[in-house]
Amino acid sequence: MSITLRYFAWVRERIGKPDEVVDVPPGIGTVGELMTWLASRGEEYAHAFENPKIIRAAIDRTHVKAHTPIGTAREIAFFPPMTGG
Amino acid sequence: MSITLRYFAWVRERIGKPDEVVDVPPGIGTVGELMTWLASRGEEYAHAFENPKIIRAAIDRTHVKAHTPIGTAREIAFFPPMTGG
Amino acid sequence: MTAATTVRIQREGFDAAAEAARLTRGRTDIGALVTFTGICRGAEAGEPIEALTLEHYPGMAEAEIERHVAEAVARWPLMGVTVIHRYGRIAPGEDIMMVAAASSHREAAFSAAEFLMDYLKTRAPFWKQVEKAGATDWVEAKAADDSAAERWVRPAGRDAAE
Amino acid sequence: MTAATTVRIQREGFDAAAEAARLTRGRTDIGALVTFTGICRGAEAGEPIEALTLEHYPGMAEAEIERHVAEAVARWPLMGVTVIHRYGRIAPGEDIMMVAAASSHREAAFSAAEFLMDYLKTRAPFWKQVEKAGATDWVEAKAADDSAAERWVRPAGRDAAE
Repeated sequence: MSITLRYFAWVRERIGKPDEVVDVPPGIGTVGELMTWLASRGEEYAHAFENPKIIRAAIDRTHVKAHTPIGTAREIAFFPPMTGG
Repeated sequence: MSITLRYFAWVRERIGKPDEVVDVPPGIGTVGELMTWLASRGEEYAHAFENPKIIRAAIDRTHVKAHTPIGTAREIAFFPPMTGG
Repeated sequence: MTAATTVRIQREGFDAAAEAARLTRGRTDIGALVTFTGICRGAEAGEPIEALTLEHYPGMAEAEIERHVAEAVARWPLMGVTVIHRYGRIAPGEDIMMVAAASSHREAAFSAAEFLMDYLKTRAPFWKQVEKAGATDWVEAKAADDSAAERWVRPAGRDAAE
Repeated sequence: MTAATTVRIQREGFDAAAEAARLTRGRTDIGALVTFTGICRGAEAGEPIEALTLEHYPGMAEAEIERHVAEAVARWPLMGVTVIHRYGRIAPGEDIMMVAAASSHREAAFSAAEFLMDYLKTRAPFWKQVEKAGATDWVEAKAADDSAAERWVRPAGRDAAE
């Protein structure tokens, strides 16, 4: 399954790119599982996801939790807690 | 004791004047007693003070309660609940 | 912290935007500006109105508002507060009054603006009269305004007159 | 009630006063207008800053804000809501964002403005980076903002994603 990933703020800085298309291996069911898999892809990913509890995620531009199933997501974004306003 | 009384809004309209100087008879100790005495001064006063519980008062431009002593007040004002803002 | 405070009671209209802008101009310590503008509506309880007339108690109105502005400044870290309240005849669509509160953070600015509004509604000596088709009516005070004001009262009997 | 709503995410500055005035112009059903303006401060935690840079998630930022504006309109009797949020580099003293809420009464206008601010702080996908003496730091989210936002959550699990 091919999904566009987008990274923002220091998640983007640590990974070193704003987005990428990845082929998610079978067996990855939830957003949390996707983070664990991403963290295993190299030092920069391990750094970005070293504390997955604080990373927020959105599927197709809607906030989701770590236990949310990926389902038929086209775009999944990871970012730190928001600081707008 | 000579005190300036000031009336506002419908209290002023009912009494028919915005202010007056009155000689308060001895024995009138509190703002509430002053209202009772004023109510006895004629029909227009009786009408203005017919429901003294809802009339607000200020002594020398500070809000007071019916049980507040008149003390050395120079100016006492009576008015309906405020509706500014 | 010294707060720039302005209190004006006036018959003439005012420019709420310009007054608010004056609080922040040339400063870089303000992070949050909250403004409230009260506007004369064209209908009251479903009936069209021609105008509002505001009566006030000169001298006491200024003193009461200044006292509450000072209390807001004592309670929250404010950098500026402006209160302007008109009296006299005001037509629908015209501004009646405004409150602006500036602070480094939003909580203080919102709280101070709401505190001042709740107190102005219940304690500032102004009375609104509505003109409807030639007749006039005094606006009745709302119990909801009293309870809104009560939420700001602090336990220690700081207002002996209450 | 139909509310006039405006949501804009933009790099360029805006005129908060003109935007607020646009909500009430030509109308006589609005009695209360509350505005909040967030301004870039010249210091963060006591240290002078050179600028803020705001990153955002294009598309999602608009959608999230529009969703919360729609929720505000559903919860309070509002006649108009405007939210403008900038991204990019912002210098001290410049406006970052604004919220304006117009209603016939003040409670709705204040509540809607505070609700939108609390949600924008915690849910709108914007991230602030501070520039200090050449170095840059991402601003950390505040737990106080999360608890401020939680007060608006209604019991029935209306936000399944939470």
